[in-house]
Amino acid sequence: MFANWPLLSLLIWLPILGAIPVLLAGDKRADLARRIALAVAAATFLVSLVMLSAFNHGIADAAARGAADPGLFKNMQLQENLLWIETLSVRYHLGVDGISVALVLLTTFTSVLVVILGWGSVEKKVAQYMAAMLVLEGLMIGVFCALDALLFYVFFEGMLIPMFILIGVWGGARRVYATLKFFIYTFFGSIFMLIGLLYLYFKTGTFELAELAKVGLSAKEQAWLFFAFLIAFAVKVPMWPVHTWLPDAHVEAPTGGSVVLAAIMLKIGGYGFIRFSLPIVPDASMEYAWLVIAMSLIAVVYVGYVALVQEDMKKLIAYSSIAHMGFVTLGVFISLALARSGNASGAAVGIQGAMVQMISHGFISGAMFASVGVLYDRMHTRMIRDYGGVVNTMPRFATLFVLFAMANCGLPGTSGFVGEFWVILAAFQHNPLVGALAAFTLIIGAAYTLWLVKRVIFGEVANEQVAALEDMNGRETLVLATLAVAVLLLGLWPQPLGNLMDAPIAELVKHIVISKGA
Amino acid sequence: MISLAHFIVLGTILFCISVAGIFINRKNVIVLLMAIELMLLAVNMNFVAFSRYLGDPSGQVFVFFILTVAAAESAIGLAILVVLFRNRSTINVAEIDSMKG
Amino acid sequence: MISLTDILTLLPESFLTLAICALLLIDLFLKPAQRSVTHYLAIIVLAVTGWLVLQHFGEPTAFGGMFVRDGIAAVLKVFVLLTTALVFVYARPYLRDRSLFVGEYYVLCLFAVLGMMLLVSAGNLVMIYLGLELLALSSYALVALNRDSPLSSEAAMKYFVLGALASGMLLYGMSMIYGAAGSLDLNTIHAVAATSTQRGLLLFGVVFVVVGIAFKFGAAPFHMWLPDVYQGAPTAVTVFIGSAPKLAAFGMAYRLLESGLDGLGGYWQLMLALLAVLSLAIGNIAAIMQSNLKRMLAYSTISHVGFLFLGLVNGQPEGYAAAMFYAISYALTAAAAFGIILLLSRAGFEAEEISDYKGLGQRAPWYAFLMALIMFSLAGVPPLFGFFGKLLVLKAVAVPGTLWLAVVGAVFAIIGIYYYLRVVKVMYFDEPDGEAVIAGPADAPMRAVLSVNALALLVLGLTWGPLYGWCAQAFGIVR
Amino acid sequence: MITPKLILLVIALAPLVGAIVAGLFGRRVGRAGAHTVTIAGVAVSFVLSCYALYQLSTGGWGVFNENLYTWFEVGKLSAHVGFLVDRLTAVMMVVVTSVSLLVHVYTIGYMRDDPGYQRFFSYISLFTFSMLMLVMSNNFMQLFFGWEAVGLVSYLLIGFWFKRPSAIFANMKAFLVNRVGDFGFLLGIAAVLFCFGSLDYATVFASADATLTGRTLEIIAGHPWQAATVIGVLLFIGAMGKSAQVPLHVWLPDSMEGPTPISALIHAATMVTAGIFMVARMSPLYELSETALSFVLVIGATTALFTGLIGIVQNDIKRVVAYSTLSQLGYMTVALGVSAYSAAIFHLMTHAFFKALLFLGAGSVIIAMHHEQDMRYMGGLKKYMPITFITGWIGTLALTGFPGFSGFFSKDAIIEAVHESHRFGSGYAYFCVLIGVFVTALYSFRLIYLTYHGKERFVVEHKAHGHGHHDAHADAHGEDDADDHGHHEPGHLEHAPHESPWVVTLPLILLAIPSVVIGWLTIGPMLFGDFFAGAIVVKEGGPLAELAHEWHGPGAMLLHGLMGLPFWFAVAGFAVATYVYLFNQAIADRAAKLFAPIYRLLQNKYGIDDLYFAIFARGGLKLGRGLWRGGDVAVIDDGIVNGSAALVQRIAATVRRVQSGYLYHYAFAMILGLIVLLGGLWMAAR
Repeated sequence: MFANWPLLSLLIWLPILGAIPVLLAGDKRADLARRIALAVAAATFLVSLVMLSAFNHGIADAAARGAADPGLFKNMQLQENLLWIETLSVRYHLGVDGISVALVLLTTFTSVLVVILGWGSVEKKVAQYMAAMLVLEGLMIGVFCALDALLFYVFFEGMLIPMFILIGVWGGARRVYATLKFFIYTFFGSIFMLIGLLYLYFKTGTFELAELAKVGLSAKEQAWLFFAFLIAFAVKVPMWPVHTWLPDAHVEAPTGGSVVLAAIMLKIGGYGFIRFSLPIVPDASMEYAWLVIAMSLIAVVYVGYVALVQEDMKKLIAYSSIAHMGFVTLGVFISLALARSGNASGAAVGIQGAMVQMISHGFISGAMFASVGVLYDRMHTRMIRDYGGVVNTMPRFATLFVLFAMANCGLPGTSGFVGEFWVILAAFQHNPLVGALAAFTLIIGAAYTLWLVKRVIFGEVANEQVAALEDMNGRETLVLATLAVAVLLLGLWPQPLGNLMDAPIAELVKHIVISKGA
Repeated sequence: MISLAHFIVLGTILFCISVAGIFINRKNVIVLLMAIELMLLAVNMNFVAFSRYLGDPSGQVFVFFILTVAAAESAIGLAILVVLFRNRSTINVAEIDSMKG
Repeated sequence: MISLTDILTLLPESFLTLAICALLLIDLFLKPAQRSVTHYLAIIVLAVTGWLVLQHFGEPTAFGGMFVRDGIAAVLKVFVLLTTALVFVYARPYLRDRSLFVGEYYVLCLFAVLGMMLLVSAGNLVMIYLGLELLALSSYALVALNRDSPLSSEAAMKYFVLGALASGMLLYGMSMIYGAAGSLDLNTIHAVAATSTQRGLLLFGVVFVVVGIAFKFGAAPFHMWLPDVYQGAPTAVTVFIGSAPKLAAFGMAYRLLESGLDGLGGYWQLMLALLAVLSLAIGNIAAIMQSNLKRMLAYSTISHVGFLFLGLVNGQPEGYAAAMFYAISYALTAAAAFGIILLLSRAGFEAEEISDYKGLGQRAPWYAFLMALIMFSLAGVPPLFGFFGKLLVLKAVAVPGTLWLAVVGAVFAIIGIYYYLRVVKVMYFDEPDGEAVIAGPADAPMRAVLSVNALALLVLGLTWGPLYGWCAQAFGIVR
Repeated sequence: MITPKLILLVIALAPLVGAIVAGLFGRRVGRAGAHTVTIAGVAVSFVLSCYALYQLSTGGWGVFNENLYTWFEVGKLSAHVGFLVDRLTAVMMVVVTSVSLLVHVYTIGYMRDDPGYQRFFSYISLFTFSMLMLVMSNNFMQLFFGWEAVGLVSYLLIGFWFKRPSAIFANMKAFLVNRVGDFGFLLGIAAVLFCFGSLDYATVFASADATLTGRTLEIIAGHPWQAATVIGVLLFIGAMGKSAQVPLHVWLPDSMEGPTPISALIHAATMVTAGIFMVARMSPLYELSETALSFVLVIGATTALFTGLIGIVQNDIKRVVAYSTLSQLGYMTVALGVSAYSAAIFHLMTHAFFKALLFLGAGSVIIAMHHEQDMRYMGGLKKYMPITFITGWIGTLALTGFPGFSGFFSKDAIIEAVHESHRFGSGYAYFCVLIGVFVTALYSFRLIYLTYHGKERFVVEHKAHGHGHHDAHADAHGEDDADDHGHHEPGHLEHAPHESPWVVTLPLILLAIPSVVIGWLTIGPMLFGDFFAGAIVVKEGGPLAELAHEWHGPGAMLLHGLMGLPFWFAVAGFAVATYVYLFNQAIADRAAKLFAPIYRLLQNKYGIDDLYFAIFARGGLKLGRGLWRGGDVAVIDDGIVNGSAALVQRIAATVRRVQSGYLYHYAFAMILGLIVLLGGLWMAAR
């Protein structure tokens, strides 16, 4: 029944407009603001569930079998297609396939938790904080729903503003440096993508992704476009060596900001690779796959080692995020290589792995940052050396934290395992050595995570601050427990997510094997 | 026999002198105003010469406009000069640098 | 022979002229207390003129092609008038506060507007010159409006001298073109430029013309006057010369280069490209170091001119439409930006140092928010208005051949981001020092209009289609 | 309707239920509730496992192989949870559940006053579940699941007393070393998938021959390696981690930081044998690669001998047993290496019983000695704790392979098999295992004598120390009053040691029985019958087949054993131990001085631990710091990112100076611009 509602617009604009009443409530009436924000976030989450119910796997499957309208982006569902700028035929074109649905759900889900988290941890300018969060949520959903490149770009860039404010206003000591670095870094990345899109517009006269996916491009054009996209998305993911903004941003950002940043924003990079690089410039992507693969492996190994020596919990987790996101890019481009070498099944495995990794990393890194936030709210320090023996005073927290840590080392049964495992399998099929290097995360990942656990959670009570800690309150427990459930559920029952994404991935794989050299 | 070229060259020379007057002179603002007048005259010279050569009167009409505007221009210029002197009690170009960077 | 239709075609301008004279006389008989009458009359005059501009009567040209009345002129005029109206609203409290609230301000501004209107619909070199000078002379006087301010008079003097130099060069170029084309009429020149085989003289002229245009825009390296004038002039005047004239300059450039010298496009496009790169570089880089907001905005203007030139470089209707759109978006944004300064300033406190904005987010959340919108718009961050101007000009050059220009533009846009963000940073991330609230003299209409103006940047960002459609249509683009 | 499927499900899930109840609702159900429910769960699965084994061995059931749950399906590839239960599996299930059950009971006494009582029960039940999932799996995916799950539980249990620095170091070390193994294991699985396109045992084994013969993989471009070898070695690396084979053995001794019950259950009887089981399970693959098997053989032999040697110089009672475990695991691996898989499994089984017995006995001693684990402060305990003493002897005899005891049959079979084998490295292996027998006897009896015999080397001081009843809950002090024991000078007890409560001794007795008889009863069918037919595949002419020819029942083997080399080696070891440690202690010290270098070498375990620590731990940190400070901070951030920013700033400063404020400079700039344009035009025009 909902299938012909403007659900996606609702998803995008509900939080953005919902920010207005939150602001009107004002920082003076913080509690009211919080309640409204929670209501809006929850409502959005509900709408996203409605979207899920309205989403028809049938069509997708038909598409996968080629029964439905062939061609990438043609089988998007819940489409809304309005003319935005008629003179340039720029369209307000929204639509979702399994991939977007998954990411939208992740966004709405996380946002609710973030709002709840902000309940206690944010004291000053509550209304503005919540409003920024909601606006951010809407824009991120927009990114995942946009089928028009310009629309995508608008959302893609628009996100920077609320995030900039979030880090800058509610951030830590070096917040100004961090947030400026974040903004300029990302802006730097995306502006070249804009030029690439404009060039594509010059070629096609439209920003429609479906059209862009079809247009033939010479090898040289593809190479230029590929790097334009690469720099944009590599910064967002972030990939080595354009990753240095992330640790700073994470360290300074407020807990909620870190969670959103890690759980959702980074995914947009991987999403971009799947939506832009592969479909639009498959040949160039193939030609430079080695580069991306190399960068991803460096991310896994090099960044893994860097994470090992961090003294700041958030920094450590930030670096581990980079390492884990390395698997996403790795999976995507491995799959491209596999698909081109005729191993469609392997390719599917790789991209599935990348996607599952994205979602799972959303849960895990979100949970990790939330946990650090829980500690930070009590001790107001992120330094590992200030902790120790937390388990003695916060057993419930410790249990969950160890669970998340294990998920972070990719322990089977947790979501962390699924994606990495598939990607490693795929990578091995591409080249055993690459597989081996990727699998190195088993060791290094476990090393930095468990060492963190050892120093923070276990051991004798380190100092009287730790001794004074009291365990999580209901709100925190709720958030972390929910995430724990998510982590385990996805780890033990990933099939639904797989079914959701099967069809679009099959389509994508079909698409990218076809060279579009013109 | 004086050809068109001579006039143009003369105009050009006058123009260059005036330009030089503007950026070489570091003493007096008045000189700047004079240089500007000179520049306009150089231009007028060109217009008249061309119009005569082309046998087209519009050029000379333009000259009249320019002369009028020039008058207005120098009036405003002198007015500003006065104001400046009142405020700074100097019209030395080298001392008018309170805004920079 | 002058006919009635000529007058009819010129009706808006004629009306404006008469209205100004009338206003001048009326103002004589007003006591200082009643100055507001002038204020409102001036705004009414602008409104009526605008209405007249939008009416369809008279011929496309008048006085044998001296005066052109086409869509382009209409669009530009409307926005010149609109911007000026905004300026009047923003300026009044400021002027009042500093006993600068005099009729001359309005009269001079209106004369400048008249000059601009003539300039944008000029069909002949003489017309261009007259329009230009009318605008220029009024501006000189305006800058010097505050007779007791050393800075103002210094700025005025610099502006005057350099302006005169520039118009001298322009004239010199015109004389060359006249000599080569044998006519002052732009259409004739167009024909000659398109056909003539030996172009030496013509090209020689073109260079000077381009210099004249560049100066009016304030493109590097003819930008030197701009920072000093912006800083020196009373903010109420800066807001005027910082906004509307950019539109007029675009009109002038279009008339001279497109209507007149289209045939030599290859050459002047090259020059404009060079100037664009220079302006982008100098504007953005120099702005980083500024501590004075007005000065910073001056440098940002220079960089924006660089972007605008990208549109002109393209030399196609799309390019011009983009450039015009850019000029409009810039004029509106700049008006709002200076408007905020005016709002926060009061006698003895100009609010033009960036540090004056510390903690504005707490002291005046609403205006801080508006200022943030303005800054992000200037920086070109979607979904704000400014972004789409950049988008269009970049689109104009993002084609094989000039792609490198797009890249250069992008790179400098990144550098540019920094100093706009700095303002936001100061407003939101820094704690306020000194007085808690800023009690500007701003009156209700100003606050309201300013809010609308700033919010428009957001709204237009989402609904800029019709506006661009209008521009495109003016240049005969139909899709 | 009671189907095999249902029964197997119950077997697997019963412990899980117990674990969940004890873990999540520990507070509500209380201590009694916790141990009742968990023991019930394990008991159920033990009984049913026995039933399953019975059904399978009597042919009541066929081999059960079914997928129960599809975990993930993508493309051609699908991963399931499923059971493959044949006799091999059944044997493992019985071993696991039985030992686990006894350990559960034992724990009641051992952990009596420990605050983490429920947590502990929940863990060991969870472990039982994971271990069952591991052995019952019918595909590599689930194998890996169980593999990691037992690793996790072992991590949690070693670090059970999370206040002890040594414990939380040991558990991290254990996990990481295991991860190194898993690294290889995972790649092995990837290789299997790559070659077979499936993860199901059935499919893989069925097509093993066809797929792998002649197939090569290029790990390093230009070096094609036999696929079978690659897979075999990679998988075995995993086994090396779990089953603590040299050089990945370092974690096992440290794992003794955990409570003794889990040392018995996890680090002696079951988990560490997972690797052995895995290789046996994969026999169809290993049979295809001589190289891989030789690799296995050599590693196993090395482990068998050299870890045993360390055992001789250890003074901590638990560590001695730990090292003996290492060396026994070596024996099993050797058996695998000569493709005497069933012998390995056989030894695995017997070892599970007598090693669990020894550990629990050690635990009992530790209780009595009041948490004193150093044998130098023990001695003469036989009169205080007869049951522990007797069962200890039984265990030791079994371990040293005294004719008739279970260990004798399994170990002898292995040695014979090695003797028979002609595989590369078998010579070396034969040497190792023979010496190993001597070493085993030496350290085992040394332990016995130092602990139970000789004069008491501890002092009992009766001070009215308000110490409650601390004896029964050994390491519990680690929890509540660590400091209380901190100031204890070694060998001083509040009151005389005495026999442990029945919950502790009962398991000892119950374990002693199979330690004695199991070998005699089962060797026939298991080794020389076709008990494992179908489950374990051996190419023609495997050593066991050779032995089968001269197999005339256990009695004959017993007699034959009496004149076999191993027996006399064992006797020698016994003799030396008896002389040195029972009659003439002094010799030991003199020997230590005499062979000081060797002694020291053994003391610090060939320096391997220190080496690893230096290279991997410190080296890793150094590398990380280098990459961070050097790469991220210095080059990328300060160099490129902030560097470019600074550059722009510097340029800006210059540009600023150009704006001098002087009119004539401004004018000059304009003229300059004009000239440049003119010049440019002039160039363009020409």
